[in-house]
Amino acid sequence: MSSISVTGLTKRWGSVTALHGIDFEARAGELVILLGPSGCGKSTTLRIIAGLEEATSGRIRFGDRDVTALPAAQRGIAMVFQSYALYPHLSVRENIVFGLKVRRLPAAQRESRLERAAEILGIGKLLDRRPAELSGGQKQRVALGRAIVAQTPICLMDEPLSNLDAQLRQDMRTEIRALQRRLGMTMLYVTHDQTEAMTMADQVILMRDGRIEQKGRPADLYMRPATGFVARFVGTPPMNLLALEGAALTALESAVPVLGLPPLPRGGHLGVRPESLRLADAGLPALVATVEYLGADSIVLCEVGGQRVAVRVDGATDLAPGNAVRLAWRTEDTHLFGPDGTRLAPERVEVAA
Amino acid sequence: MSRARKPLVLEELGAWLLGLLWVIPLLFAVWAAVHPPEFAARFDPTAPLTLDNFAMAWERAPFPRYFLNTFLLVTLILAGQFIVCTLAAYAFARVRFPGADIVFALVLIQLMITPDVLIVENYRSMAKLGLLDTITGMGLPYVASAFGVFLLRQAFKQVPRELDDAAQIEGASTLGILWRVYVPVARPIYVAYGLVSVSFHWNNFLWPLIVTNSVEKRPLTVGLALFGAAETGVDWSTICAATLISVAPLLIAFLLFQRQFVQSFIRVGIK
Amino acid sequence: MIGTRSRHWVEGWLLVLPALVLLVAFTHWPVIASLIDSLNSTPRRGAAPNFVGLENYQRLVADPVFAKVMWNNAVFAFGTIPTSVVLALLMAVWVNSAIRGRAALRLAYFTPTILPMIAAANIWLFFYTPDYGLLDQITGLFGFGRTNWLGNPDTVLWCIVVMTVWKEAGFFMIFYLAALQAIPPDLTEAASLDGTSRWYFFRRVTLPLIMPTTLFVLVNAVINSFKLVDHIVVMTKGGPDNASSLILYYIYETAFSFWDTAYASALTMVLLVVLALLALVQFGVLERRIHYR
Amino acid sequence: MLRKLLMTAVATCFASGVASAVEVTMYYPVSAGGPIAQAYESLAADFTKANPSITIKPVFAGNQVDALVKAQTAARGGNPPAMAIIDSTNVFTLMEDDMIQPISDFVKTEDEKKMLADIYPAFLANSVVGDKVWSLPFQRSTVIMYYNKDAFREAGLDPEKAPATWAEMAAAAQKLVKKDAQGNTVRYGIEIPSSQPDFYWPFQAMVTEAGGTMMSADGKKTSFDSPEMNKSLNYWLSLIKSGAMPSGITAWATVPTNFLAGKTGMMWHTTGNLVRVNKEAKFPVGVAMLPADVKRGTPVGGGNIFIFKGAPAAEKEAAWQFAKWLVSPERSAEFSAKTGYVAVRKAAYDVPAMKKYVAEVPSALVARDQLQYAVKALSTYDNARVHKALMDSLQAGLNGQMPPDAALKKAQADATQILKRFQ
Repeated sequence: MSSISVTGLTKRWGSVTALHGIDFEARAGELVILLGPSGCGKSTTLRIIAGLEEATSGRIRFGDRDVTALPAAQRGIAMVFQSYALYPHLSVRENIVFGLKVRRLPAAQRESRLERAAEILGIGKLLDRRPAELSGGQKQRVALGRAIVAQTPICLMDEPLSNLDAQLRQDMRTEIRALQRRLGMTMLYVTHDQTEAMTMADQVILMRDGRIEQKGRPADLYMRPATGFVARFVGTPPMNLLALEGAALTALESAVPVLGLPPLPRGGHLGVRPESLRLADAGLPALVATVEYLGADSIVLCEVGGQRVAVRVDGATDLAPGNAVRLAWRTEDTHLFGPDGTRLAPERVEVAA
Repeated sequence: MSRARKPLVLEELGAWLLGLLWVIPLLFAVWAAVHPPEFAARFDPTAPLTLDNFAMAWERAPFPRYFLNTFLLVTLILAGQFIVCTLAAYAFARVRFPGADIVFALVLIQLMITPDVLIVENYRSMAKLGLLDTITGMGLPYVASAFGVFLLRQAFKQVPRELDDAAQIEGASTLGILWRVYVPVARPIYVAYGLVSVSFHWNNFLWPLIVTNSVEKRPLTVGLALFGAAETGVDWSTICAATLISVAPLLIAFLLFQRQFVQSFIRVGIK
Repeated sequence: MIGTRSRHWVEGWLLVLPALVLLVAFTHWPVIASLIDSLNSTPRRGAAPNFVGLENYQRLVADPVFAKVMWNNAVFAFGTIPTSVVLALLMAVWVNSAIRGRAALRLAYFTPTILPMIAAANIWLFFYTPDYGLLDQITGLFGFGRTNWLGNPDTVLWCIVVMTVWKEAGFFMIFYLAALQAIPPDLTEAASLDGTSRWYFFRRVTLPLIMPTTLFVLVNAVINSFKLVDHIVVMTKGGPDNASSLILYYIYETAFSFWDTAYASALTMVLLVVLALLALVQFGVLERRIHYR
Repeated sequence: MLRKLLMTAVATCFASGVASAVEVTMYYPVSAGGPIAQAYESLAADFTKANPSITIKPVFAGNQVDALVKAQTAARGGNPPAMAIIDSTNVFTLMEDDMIQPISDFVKTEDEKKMLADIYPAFLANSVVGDKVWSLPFQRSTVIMYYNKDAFREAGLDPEKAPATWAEMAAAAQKLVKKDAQGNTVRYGIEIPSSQPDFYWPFQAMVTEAGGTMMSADGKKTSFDSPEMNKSLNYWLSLIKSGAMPSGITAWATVPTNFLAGKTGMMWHTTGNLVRVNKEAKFPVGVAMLPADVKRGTPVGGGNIFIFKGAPAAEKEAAWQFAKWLVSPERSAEFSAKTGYVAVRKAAYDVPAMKKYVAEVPSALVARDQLQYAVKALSTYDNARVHKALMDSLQAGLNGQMPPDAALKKAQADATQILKRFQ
């Protein structure tokens, strides 16, 4: 087992800076997810850690080993790629043991590792097929098998599930998480899908524009988003962020006494999650715009002072567009963000109150 | 192919007429080769068949030696091209290095200015290198083929980068990756390029003519040209037989693997 | 410690090095050397080459044989290329249709392509021989007398042209075949629903779609016409009176029969300029439109 | 490792066993039908049998021009053949390029001097430049006239009496022409090759017969626009115009084929074709000296033995041994009998085998007897270019692209230009 520690990682391509000093640590045996929209630098970070790209500055340590200058081959890692990167000319079996052959592992050992991986993943019957003859899910398993047989303490995953359909993706999430625990790997996992991050990670590192926006346990990001960006990125549907200006501000300020809201930072945002909102007799006045029925619940899209607010209600609702409603929520479910987008600490909010 | 359209009868006739025109010269050569010389130009269906012309041609020139030389030449060139072009193509497709664009432009120059037109200076260079009248001298100018570099570079660019990454992580060296990943994935291109290259160099004439002096090095084309050198007064039947002997291997290979040949030419041609 | 980037740096150069060395030795250097040699006199016994400036080029301008071979090359190019391109297109259309004996036809059309030029030249030499040759036999059937096809300056170049068309049309057919097969079938289907006539469809849809192929084939054909002289060596040696000599053959003759290397270098430079101009056409005008890159 | 050692051992043994062996590469041309290649192969083998320390490797190098080019190419590449049989007219070119070693350098003993003296002087004409002999005649020939005796009879000509003058030949040729119902010629009266690179040769025969010469003895001047040249070209053209000779360029190789097929009644060709023609003709063949205009005449032709300067001394010496052996009366007689080329030694005709041969084939003597009228072949500096300049113009004249005198003037102007730097 090995920890991963990244300090001051920057990457520039010519005049463009892709990473501005990334620092984080993954403890041994942890599953850490690098989350963020495309272009945020998460994949670049992963590739630098893998040794596929060179950092402009910064250090990378695996345990107490400084690997910054080592080529990928010598870093002792396994990696699963978005496209699975299966060699099209090799059978499943040859694909899985490719790295072992390259590293001149004795045949007997190769065979036993292969057997074990095939058993774990249930792909024993596929071993003689070519990648072209496999379904997406099967390819995914083969790619995992390749990572398993490497028996490296660190495994890197680059959006490994993004090419699968929804159902399969859900199954694989659980499976990968179980596998990671079972094999005791330290896993660094890149995704743009917050659900994966929330369900799988020990630690989530949310990135934006080459910077870490927030890192912490999934619950931390959900409960105490450090910025408006985090707030909107984590959770579905995303948190409502009401710009504190114009008609919405007037409406909110009128509701302050009813809802027991802290003082509102003008020019900032007030955030409240759809699931925290309820329809009440008193509260923020809103007009229903549309209703989306999802089965177990419905999302009621309302308008407050010209801004959209989503409300999650249980089951079906008989609200219709044009109905006037009032929205209420608990004081502690209020998130406030300053004009620069950063969270205004609740302490401050309370003190201000 | 159900969607292929049906040609008009007139077109069909035209197509067949043209086809006939196209094979006549070859049939003519075959006729001359399998009949006694006095029937070379007389199309008498009762003319006796004979293999004497082939025997005569075979006896008058060291064809086995010529075949061997051509075979060695083609093999040397092909092996050299595969190695040299593969390395360069990989660098151009996947390695970032300063000056890559300039070097690539320098390579592309050879697409137009092939060694075929630089006979005067290349002859001089070969003389200085002591490579006149050697198979190496005949093949060397063609080894670094811009066409090959270009073609393989295109093929390599289509190999997903992630395969390269994956192999790197699994511990393969650059050459290892090239050999274990890129070359196998680009195999169809190699086959196609190989066929085209072999056809070209099997048939190449002017440069081998200039470089070779001895029977030991002379390839088939040069041997055939000398054989047919008009002054010798060799009769047409024998020349036709010799011509057929020379083209036989390639022609037979072509007839057997027609599809692959045509596909290869298409594949290589349109890249 | 060497970082990953600098490893790639060196590696890139190491990988292209063999190719680059060979290219410099056998393509780039010869071009430069030709230029240098063309500005000097031919070294003779005991006399080192000396700088003569443009003298060789002045000779070239005054050399009627040079004018003749350039003209011949132009005639050769304009004689072979349009014919072989049109024939190639016809062949491709036929071979791409549901014609009877399609495979056999394709074979017939393509076979000349894989024959060595030398072999083809041998066969055609016989073909053209007065009296015995098939050509004379056929014309004889129509009551024409013996024609000295290759011995007459008025016919010799055309004989070479015909033979070259025979040799190359099948090669170009392949490219057209590929292009035709790449035309989306729904276009044909849509057209047949519209009731478009075949000729109209061919002219307005097929022809524009295969235009890039045509340009590609044209440029290649022009280049070939400057590079291929094997058949001249076998069939005519450029004669009679240079009536069938082409620029590359003249270079060969000047360099390896007359051993006037300086003049041969000047001729080579002319050929290189022609090829460079063609390269500009190909890369400048055509690159964006066809398969390159 | 072991294998390597073993191989070294074997190699050493082998090398020491034949330590004194010298291999001599000899290029030779073939420009006439018949068993010339075989003749060289068997001569080489016989020589090695007699001289085990020397191996001769004959290399067929194409026609006369090809053989020259190959030898030059090899010599310039620093790896010349020790010897080559090359058209004797190239002596100036090879001298100028410093490629050859004079034969005089090798001639030391009295026997060797006697050998030179025994060679027909006409054959030596192209060898001697200044006070040195630069090449040794061997595969030598003259132009002779072959005629079809059956055709002569058919045309009402005396098959035992060949035309002896230009006028007689023109008249005979006219009579020999045969046409079919459509008026197409099925048999010409005479064919003379007019293709490059040999065309100058039969043409020079005409010029000689007309009493002219083509070049100065030092190879630096030509006289292509002389009246005799004009007369010759006009005579040639008159043969074409009368329909007795095919128009256009008639290839060197086609002429014997046509003759053998009965498509021409007479031909001018090298004596080197004699054996083939005698063997393959299905009709009685007559052989005669070329007809005279103001006199009889022919240039000598064919290949001489050149020894290349750049070859190792041992090989050159071995080549000299082989050359002498080839030119011995017995061998030159053998080669002559096998091919039709003229034996270069007078003594060769005293060899019993040769006596027997000429008794059977008296026509073998025609070319030799014609030697008394023979002149040296057109040979100048920058020989290939001068030859080509002449033949290009002659072809233009023959094909009617230029009037004869203009064509010859152009030839002379071109040649003067080429030879300018040697003046």
